[in-house]
Amino acid sequence: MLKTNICGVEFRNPLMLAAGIMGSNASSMNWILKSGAGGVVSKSFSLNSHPGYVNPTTVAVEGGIINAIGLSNPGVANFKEELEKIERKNSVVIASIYGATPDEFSSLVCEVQELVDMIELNISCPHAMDGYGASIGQDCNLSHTIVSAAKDASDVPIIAKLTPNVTDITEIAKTCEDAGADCLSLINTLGPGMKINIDVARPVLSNKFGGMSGRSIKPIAISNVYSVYESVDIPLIGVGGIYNWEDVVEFIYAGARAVQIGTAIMDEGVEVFDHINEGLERFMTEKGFSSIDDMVGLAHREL
Amino acid sequence: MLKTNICGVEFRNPLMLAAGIMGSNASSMNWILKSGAGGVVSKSFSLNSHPGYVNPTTVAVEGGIINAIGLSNPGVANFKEELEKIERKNSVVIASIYGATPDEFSSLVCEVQELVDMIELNISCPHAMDGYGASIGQDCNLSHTIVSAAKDASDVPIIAKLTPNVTDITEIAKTCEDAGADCLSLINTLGPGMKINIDVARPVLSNKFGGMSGRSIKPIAISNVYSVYESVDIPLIGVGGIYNWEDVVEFIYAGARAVQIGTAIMDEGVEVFDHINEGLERFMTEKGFSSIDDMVGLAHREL
Amino acid sequence: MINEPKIVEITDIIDETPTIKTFKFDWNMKSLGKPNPGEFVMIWNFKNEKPMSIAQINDNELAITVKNIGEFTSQLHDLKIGNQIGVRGSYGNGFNNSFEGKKILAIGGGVGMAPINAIVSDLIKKGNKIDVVAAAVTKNELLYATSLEELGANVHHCTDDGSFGFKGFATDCTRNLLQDSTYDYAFVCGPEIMMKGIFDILEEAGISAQYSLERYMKCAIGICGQCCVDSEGWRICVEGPVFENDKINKITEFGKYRRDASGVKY
Amino acid sequence: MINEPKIVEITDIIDETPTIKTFKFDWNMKSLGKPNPGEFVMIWNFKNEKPMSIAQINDNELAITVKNIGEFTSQLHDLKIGNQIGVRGSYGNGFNNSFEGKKILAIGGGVGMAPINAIVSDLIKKGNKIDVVAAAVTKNELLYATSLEELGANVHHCTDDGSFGFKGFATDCTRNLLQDSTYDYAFVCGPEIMMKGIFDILEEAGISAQYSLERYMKCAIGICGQCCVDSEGWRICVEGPVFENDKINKITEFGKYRRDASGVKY
Ligand SMILES: Cc1cc2nc3c(=O)[nH]c(=O)nc-3n(C[C@H](O)[C@H](O)[C@H](O)COP(=O)(O)OP(=O)(O)OC[C@H]3O[C@@H](n4cnc5c(N)ncnc54)[C@H](O)[C@@H]3O)c2cc1C
Ligand SMILES: Cc1cc2nc3c(=O)[nH]c(=O)nc-3n(C[C@H](O)[C@H](O)[C@H](O)COP(=O)(O)OP(=O)(O)OC[C@H]3O[C@@H](n4cnc5c(N)ncnc54)[C@H](O)[C@@H]3O)c2cc1C
Ligand SMILES: Cc1cc2nc3c(=O)[nH]c(=O)nc-3n(C[C@H](O)[C@H](O)[C@H](O)COP(=O)(O)O)c2cc1C
Ligand SMILES: Cc1cc2nc3c(=O)[nH]c(=O)nc-3n(C[C@H](O)[C@H](O)[C@H](O)COP(=O)(O)O)c2cc1C
Ligand code: FES
Ligand code: FES
Repeated sequence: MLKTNICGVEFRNPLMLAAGIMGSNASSMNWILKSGAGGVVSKSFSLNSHPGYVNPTTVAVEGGIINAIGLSNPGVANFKEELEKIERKNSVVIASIYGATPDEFSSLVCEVQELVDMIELNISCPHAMDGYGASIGQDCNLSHTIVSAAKDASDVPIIAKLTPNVTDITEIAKTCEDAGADCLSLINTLGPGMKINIDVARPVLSNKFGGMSGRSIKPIAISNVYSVYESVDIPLIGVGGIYNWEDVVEFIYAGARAVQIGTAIMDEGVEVFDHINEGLERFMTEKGFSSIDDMVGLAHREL
Repeated sequence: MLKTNICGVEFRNPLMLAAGIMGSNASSMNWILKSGAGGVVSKSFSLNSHPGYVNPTTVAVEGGIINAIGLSNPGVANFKEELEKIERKNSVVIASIYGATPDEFSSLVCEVQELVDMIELNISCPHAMDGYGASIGQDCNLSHTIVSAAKDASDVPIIAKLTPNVTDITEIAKTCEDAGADCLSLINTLGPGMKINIDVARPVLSNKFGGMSGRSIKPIAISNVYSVYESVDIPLIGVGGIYNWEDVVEFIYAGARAVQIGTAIMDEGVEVFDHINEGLERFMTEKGFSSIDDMVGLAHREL
Repeated sequence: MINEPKIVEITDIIDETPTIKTFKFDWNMKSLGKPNPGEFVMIWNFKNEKPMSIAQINDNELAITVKNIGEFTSQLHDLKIGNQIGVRGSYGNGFNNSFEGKKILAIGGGVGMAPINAIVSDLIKKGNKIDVVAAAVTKNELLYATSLEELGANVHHCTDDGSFGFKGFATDCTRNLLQDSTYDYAFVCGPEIMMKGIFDILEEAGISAQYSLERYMKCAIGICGQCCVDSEGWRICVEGPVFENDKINKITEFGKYRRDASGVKY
Repeated sequence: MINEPKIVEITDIIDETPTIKTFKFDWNMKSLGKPNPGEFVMIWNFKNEKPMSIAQINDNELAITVKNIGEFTSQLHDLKIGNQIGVRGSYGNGFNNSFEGKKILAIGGGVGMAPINAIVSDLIKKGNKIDVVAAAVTKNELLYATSLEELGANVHHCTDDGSFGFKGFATDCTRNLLQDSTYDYAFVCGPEIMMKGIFDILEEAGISAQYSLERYMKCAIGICGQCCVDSEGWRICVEGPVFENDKINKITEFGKYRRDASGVKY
């Protein structure tokens, strides 16, 4: 009943781990899969290892956190060891990759595509170094070039992950679709935001700015999914502030075929996946839905 | 001690009412001034009357609300009657105006400038009709034209109110400064966001989309004030999620010379102004600050 | 109090008069909050959302009583049992319901009887002796009169056309009553022109009272400023809808003018 | 628990050993939360932010005990009384401190004595009989040994170079103790290589124990995944830093490898 299908990839339920949350080791991703997620997205990784920003890299704000971890990762060679250890049976494994040039993206695709079911392009991290992350996803030309390069190199479906921090997200969405993206996930963290400690009059994060995640970004994520659903024909994955099954239904009604969950794990533990699956199934039974498909985009009906 | 000065206009304290909150009548604005605000910004008004959107026009979300009131107002002729009745002694009165063309803005400026101390240009409402609000403030050329027109017509300082819903707010900020804005206020509501009611599978707001305000947008507002402070030389007014004196200090440290308060009134009542003034004065005394001036932009120090 | 609409099903519809219907729906007092008499809710019929007084506060159930006067209220009148509506609230500063063993006068005109019904039902249980002036244009528009009588209120019917009870306006009926009796306190709701008349009468008689006002509403949570009244700027949705007589004195627009959705006075 | 740094002033600094200092600061247990022994805090010196075990839980006061081993810890060692630091937490799954009237063995190596001090201080008050193995490379690096003795613990000093107490490693000292005595439960913190040795000894002796682990930390709130250990994926900052012996068995990387800030194993 909870099954969903994205670009021909079967998910046993619509819940995935979002990129960058407990996604650096095969061990933690296997734990998330055992906890009820239908799929996992890895931490974003690059060709070479990267230590990320100096701490503090996270700080709590109203309704969530802001983070500037800075895309730390051990590099693709090390990361492949982790990907190989993920239990792929009945689960969908998605690698999130990042880089600055089309070549970096296509090399990464070639390196890992055998080990995963789909590849997500992080062109949306709002606190990445210049030339990476949102510097790509905030520019239509760059987005087009990168997505095309990744798509050309890939045998598995390509997901472009979008940043909400643009004047018009539908423009970027359409560009990514044109460039060959098979699917879009949205949103990456919002802002960036900043928290200043007033006792010492300085930004808490060493990077000063960090992306917002958690409950408070949900209305923005919903709004973006809703808008993008009306502008493209490829499937959408909703991300941002999902804590319970009600939130998942809201995203599906807005137009998502599946969702990713990140910050909720901090507050609710890995149990959040099982809890949501239970609640979702109960809701669908009560309302008489027999598949996720029946629910996708319902909030767009003219009544 | 709480005095602040913006473009030569003296404020007895750095707190103002934000546009659109209890700002449609002289009566309610006088009440806000009696409650401790150093200034008030009126509801945004236009040449002709406008009923705004059909209800629901507001809905609660995590950490705030989303609204699409739709810039309802009785038109400038009626609004002037209200402006005339505001008690201006010791208080700063700011008219917020909106329109779609340079002519509309300059006519509005001419109509009201005698009655107010400053004029704020709403080029940032994220749920305005096409051609209004953020459709201007999301475009550098339009922003430049509108701000120039208003500035040319005005004898009082012009504040351009910025939207956070752009790829790069510093670009728009610099454009407004170039066009002659004397001051910038930021941020208008975020997003827009959306709330879908899952029992009936539809967006709650009649306009579907609405701007987010309240506690949850503060990190974005702080981050924008911080960035814009480093890009322009004109004074800044901070807005977005201010509930207590700590929030005000955070905005001042980020670079604001004054702040505006909106949604907090819903949760804390009009008493919020007096409470903040008291707390702020206590903090300044404890820390040994003798003026707001001493605190502006402190979080930018390299240490 | 909830600030996003809760979807409820209409469980019962009562045709009160040719123009007025009462709608009942379940309301979990524990999770959604228990309203006081005089408070109101925002009703969303998925086309528009408007304020309605709470007319009955029952056991995990609320009722609103709606007069069909325009597009929205006529859409509500088209609803059937089992249909859904969205409800948020309850909102506002309700009636003072702390009286016990007092002699009380309650005056309701037309659908203004809705909140009067809520406060009278409550105060009767608290051992107050209550005279109700139930006013309407004509006999078959009289609202809640019988049920309040059954509860133990002393109801003075009053119709403009004299088709039932006292012939004349609520003001005349009230003036009559005050010739023989006096009251510890009064509650008033009805058309503003009527309330203005009653206010003058009660002030002269030295009877403190609470009045429930109406103004155009958008947010109902005290933020948009749409419902603010001159000269104090009070919000009908927060400081009101119920005001004491000493505050009514400061609402200079009371009985004079109001503002439409744009804010234009009329 | 607080997830944004609270700025506190250093109220006292104790030079424990040539390489180790203790820093005290006020901590309002009511508003900030009362930590349990074994939990840790994130210390922000405005240049970096790193985890430190809570070494003392006093009356509205906490202390951390820091060994100078690199850039950050040497910056901490430069702090003076009255200087400010940011503190958030407390975090993690601490020691089980519910024992009463038991015979307990606590083993700390080097600055690993910090959390051992916290749990032993607590359990002594609860009437447990406690043997402590306090291990260090040399005499003047012995930490908390005297103060724990004064509290009533039976401290077995142990130095690698034999400059004080038992000559040899904590493992040897523990093996010795177990020849004459047995214990209801044990607590262990120190270099992982030491803990691995102790683990093998205690498992063989059939003594259940808790071990406090360290891994590179960024968020400390269970979100970034930096501190996850193989093969279960547990987060040292949430499921740890303290684990029971049966869980240690499932941490296959225990005593073998760890990951740096990039996630590269070493
Ligand atoms: C606190 C409060 C309690 C109320 N309680 C009741 C009640 O118990 N029963 C009842 O029948 N009516 C009640 N009303 C009035 C009710 O809200 C209006 O009758 C209704 O909104 C009319 O809508 P319409 O589309 O049918 O008529 P329209 O033709 O749209 O309007 C008719 C008149 O109703 C008023 N009105 C319209 N929209 C609004 C609005 N959004 N907010 C406030 N007034 C509006 C205006 O005065 C308008 O001139 C109450 C109003 C308020 C403010
Ligand atoms: C739960 C926990 C409790 C700790 N308690 C104490 C304590 O009570 N007293 C004490 O002196 N030390 C404690 N540490 C270790 C302390 O965090 C490191 O010694 C310190 O971070 C070293 O930083 P540095 O810049 O001085 O040295 P570096 O040269 O940067 O690092 C030396 C080693 O310290 C470790 N380290 C560095 N950065 C971190 C980090 N962000 N998170 C975790 N480990 C890191 C790494 O193993 C590294 O190889 C604890 C660590 C953890 C995880
Ligand atoms: C600590 C942290 C690290 C993240 N790292 C990544 C990342 O490496 N790549 C990426 O695409 N998104 C990253 N994100 C964004 C999340 O995948 C997600 O888009 C965002 O957090 C919103 O979802 P949430 O509110 O459920 O957390 C990160 C988020 C957090 C909080
Ligand atoms: C109900 C409502 C109406 C608003 N109307 C206006 C408006 O007319 N003009 C304007 O410039 N901003 C308007 N705003 C935006 C506020 O002035 C302010 O920028 C925003 O709400 C963020 O501040 P806050 O979090 O303190 O509310 C409105 C906000 C709300 C909540
Ligand atoms: S209806 Fe918005 S303030 Fe009352
Ligand atoms: S340090 Fe981030 S999960 Fe443990």
